[in-house]
Amino acid sequence: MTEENLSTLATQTLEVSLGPQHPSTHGVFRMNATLDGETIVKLKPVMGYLHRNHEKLAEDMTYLGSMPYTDRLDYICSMTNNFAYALAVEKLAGLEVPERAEYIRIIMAELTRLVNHTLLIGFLLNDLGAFFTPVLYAFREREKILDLFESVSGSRMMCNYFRFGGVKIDFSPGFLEGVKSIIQNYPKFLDEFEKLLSENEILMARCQNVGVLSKELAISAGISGPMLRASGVPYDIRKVDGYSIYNRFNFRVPIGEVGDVYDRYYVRILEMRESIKILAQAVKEIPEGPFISPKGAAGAKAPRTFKPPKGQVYGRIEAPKGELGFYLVSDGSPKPYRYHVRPPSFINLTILEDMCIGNKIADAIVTLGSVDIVLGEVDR
Amino acid sequence: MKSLEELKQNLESKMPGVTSVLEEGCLVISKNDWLEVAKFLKSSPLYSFDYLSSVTGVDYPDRLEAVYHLYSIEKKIGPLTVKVRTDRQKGEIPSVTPVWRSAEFQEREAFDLLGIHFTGHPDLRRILMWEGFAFHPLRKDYVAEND
Amino acid sequence: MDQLFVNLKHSILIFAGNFLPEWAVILISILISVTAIAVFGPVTMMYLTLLERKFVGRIQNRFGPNRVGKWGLLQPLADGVKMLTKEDIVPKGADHFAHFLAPVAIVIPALLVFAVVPFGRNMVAVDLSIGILFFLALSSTTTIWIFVAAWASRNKFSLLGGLRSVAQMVSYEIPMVLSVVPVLMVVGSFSTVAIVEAQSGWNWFVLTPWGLIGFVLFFLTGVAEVNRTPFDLPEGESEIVAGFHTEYSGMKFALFYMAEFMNSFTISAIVSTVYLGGWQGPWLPGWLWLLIKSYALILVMMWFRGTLPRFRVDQLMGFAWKFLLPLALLNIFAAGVWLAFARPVNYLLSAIIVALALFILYFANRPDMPKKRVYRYAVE
Amino acid sequence: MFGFGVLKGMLVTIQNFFASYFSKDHLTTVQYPEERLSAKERYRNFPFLVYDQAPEDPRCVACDICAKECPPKCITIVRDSDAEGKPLKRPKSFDIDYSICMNCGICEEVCPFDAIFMDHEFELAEYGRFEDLMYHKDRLLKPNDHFKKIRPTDATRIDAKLAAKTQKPAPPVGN
Repeated sequence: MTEENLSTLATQTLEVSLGPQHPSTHGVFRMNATLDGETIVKLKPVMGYLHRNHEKLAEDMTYLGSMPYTDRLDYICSMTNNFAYALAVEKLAGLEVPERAEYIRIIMAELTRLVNHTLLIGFLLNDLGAFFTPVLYAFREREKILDLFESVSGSRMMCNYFRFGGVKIDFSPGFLEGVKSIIQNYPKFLDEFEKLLSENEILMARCQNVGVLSKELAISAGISGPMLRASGVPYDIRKVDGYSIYNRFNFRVPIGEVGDVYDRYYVRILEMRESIKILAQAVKEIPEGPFISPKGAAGAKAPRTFKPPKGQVYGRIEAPKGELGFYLVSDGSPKPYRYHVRPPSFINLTILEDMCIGNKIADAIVTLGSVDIVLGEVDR
Repeated sequence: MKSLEELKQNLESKMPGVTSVLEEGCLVISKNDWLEVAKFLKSSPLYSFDYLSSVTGVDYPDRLEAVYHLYSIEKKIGPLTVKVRTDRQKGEIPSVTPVWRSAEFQEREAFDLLGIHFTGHPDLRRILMWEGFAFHPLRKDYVAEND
Repeated sequence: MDQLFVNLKHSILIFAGNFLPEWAVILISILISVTAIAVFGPVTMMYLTLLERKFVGRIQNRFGPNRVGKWGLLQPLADGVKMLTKEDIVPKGADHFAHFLAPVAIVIPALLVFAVVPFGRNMVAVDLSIGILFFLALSSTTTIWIFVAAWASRNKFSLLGGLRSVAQMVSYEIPMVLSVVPVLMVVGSFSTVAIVEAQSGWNWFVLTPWGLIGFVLFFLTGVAEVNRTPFDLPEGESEIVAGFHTEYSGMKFALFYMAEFMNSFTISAIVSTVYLGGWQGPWLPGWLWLLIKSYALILVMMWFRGTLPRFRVDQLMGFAWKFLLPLALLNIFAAGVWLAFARPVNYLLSAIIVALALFILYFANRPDMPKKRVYRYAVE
Repeated sequence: MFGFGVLKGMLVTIQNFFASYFSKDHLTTVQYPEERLSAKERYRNFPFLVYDQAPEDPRCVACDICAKECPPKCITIVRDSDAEGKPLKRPKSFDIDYSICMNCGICEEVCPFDAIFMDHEFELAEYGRFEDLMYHKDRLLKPNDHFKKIRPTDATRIDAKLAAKTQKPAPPVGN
């Protein structure tokens, strides 16, 4: 059937809404797909089902009042959300952070990166059809890290642990031993995970050359995080901005070449191995000393008295999902005048349609899985 | 960042008609020649701001403002903050989606929550609120009806 | 012990014989076989669901169901009650008759195939001279009812699932039939009992070179026939919600579930009959041997379910047409050579042919096989 | 196409299957109602008020700081007043709406009188969402030794601080 007489067959495209109630949209997210048979012709993402207008709430609260709400932005990595918000406010108010607090923050951020990447790979395999086995292995390892978070901050997922100028409270006894055991056992788990997944022919066939993202489109679309590095752009904000004390640690930034789903999967595994290296160095070099600056402690004790000077600031960090930025405008009062969150997963969705057109419906689900979105952060 | 003043001179030398003001570390560009400046910033070999990190809408008592944070990946140049101002009632700002694709969703969000109309945007619809919602919730004078 | 059930039935018939007419005794003997199968079928299905949940549970480092009954043994009863009492929703636009007919009709072939399975020495319900043909014909009718279910429930996802199941069954039917042909050539008869007798005394067909390949082929295509992972595209949970049985609930869904598990039992029973020597085996009674072999194969199917992700539609087709089909044809050739020559030489020759076939097919499919990748790090 | 990668993967899962029978690390399920995980000392669930001797005089002096600082605004306090209407340093009613509270712990941090702490109690299911989950003062008050039992290190530190404060004469503020 050559091309011409194929066109005589009047085919009809199928309008399917991979809707908010769908087993693998990672939350309340909808894709209006127009299908020609199994291949996707058009794909419009629809979001906003989980929109709580976090930014309007923040304008009516003190600076510290929004800290527990940042846990609910990307509810898988609450520590890094706090980290980004705390950094932005410290830049605005010019607060100093003592040495020990900086090391505590790095340890918490890297532990969160491990949690996020492990969980993402588990859910990516769920989208590929592996019946919950990788996810449950990921959960088994994640529980150990969440127990550490609970023993320090009081809550497993909603940690609310960072304060402006440091952290809320010092390590609980036995925390550092817990991190050391994680550093020792996690590479063994990663090897087991790679043995289960990386050379699996079905996974390689399903993920290679699927959802390809070129370098230029990635940069122009503001993609950040492992997705950008998987397309071959060596851009890691921990290296570029060198915020907090990341310059003291030596770690490498893995990059992919093709920029497809398999590259994003493998870049995240290599990133986890680098995070373990950072953790090892941080645990070795952590000094004794105060965990919060006196000015920050006073601000935490009485949030109403914490009034940053008039002005604006844009602070950003390398969150596990990408560049998480906070744009704050302060008018001198204890409440921010404008509080804006630059969510990585929201912006990484811009080119979901470009990656899915021409692929099958199964690939669209896998590509969405590899973009690593969390609806709390997309909809805010 | 080499320096904002030097960038300002470069800008004025390359494009005579442009009036830009430096205000506490940000470059304020008038809205009708913002698109040309955007193209210049992206294509100029000296700066090549190819990475638009974030677009934010801000509602001030007398004006609506769109704040752009630009980075250059090759030259690893830090944030350049550009502000474009428009009036509160009929807020029109030329959209930069043709220049940087990352502005597409963020401009739609600024339109949805603050009501800044980005002319030239390929698909300016509400992105977070539902279509029938008639207000812009992030405006200071928005009163939520207690349903 | 071996003839336990046969003697039991025999004694019942003798007892009934002395006060019932001739035709009634024959009727009773048929009834006994029918009730045996009608009870054995659903009971295996119920306890297979439990076995699957416990086995896959343990793979995922968790307990399976252990709350209902001692080790969760009453869980199938609880599921049955739940399925019976659940509301049976029929979508508004659905074609009511077809929506009702499909689940009922899909159980018929699943039950009928039990007639041909030789459970033990002269313990086969109906010793058909065309046993294997009967099995192959029936197992391909399930496709029709899956498509009827998909079409009748007037739902885009189930439509996609139905079309996928038609494509999958058609392309896996041919390698399945061809993989049984060598056994029929060697035995010379279709009857399952004859096939098992031909394998008496440790010369099971799986121990011959062509038999090994035939066993793997028949088992893989059997798994595809039953829509189990990694070929479970018709009900791809993560892509098209639940495929053809999206709009089924309550007892109708239980019927689909029962058909799937009974099919998987009969497939493993037939595979073990044809290639693993049915009830042949030392020490233990015959019928016990068949149960052990088929349960071992079912455990392998569940092991697949706990590990492997799902194929994509085009890869599924490619694998069947470009790998399984030519391998099955070459396998027939190898079996022919095995038949033609004397004892020691024919093993060698057919082994060479089979190895050659695998080698050629591996390199023929090399281009579209996924490649391993090497990742580099960003240089500062 | 079926190469050794798939077989290696299956080897991993079967190893996990057998490991789940032998090593504790490979079977981490806790059978909840029968076995229970011990709560970590710093675990924080919903807040509760502390009283030293009698529930009538809690440590709380109704200064309303926690109500102002609570992000979701779920604390409402009414100050008590004696016979002729002079306000007293005691709450007449202290309500926390447990259905709104997100146990963030900010009230505990900002309370200058160490009167409110986060509890370890998490089995709080109720039938009514509005009236049953609105905890009034009587249900919120718990003795100090309950606080000592669930959080020993903080309790000893705070008791020492309070004991030190009572040694030196209390500032002559009306009570």
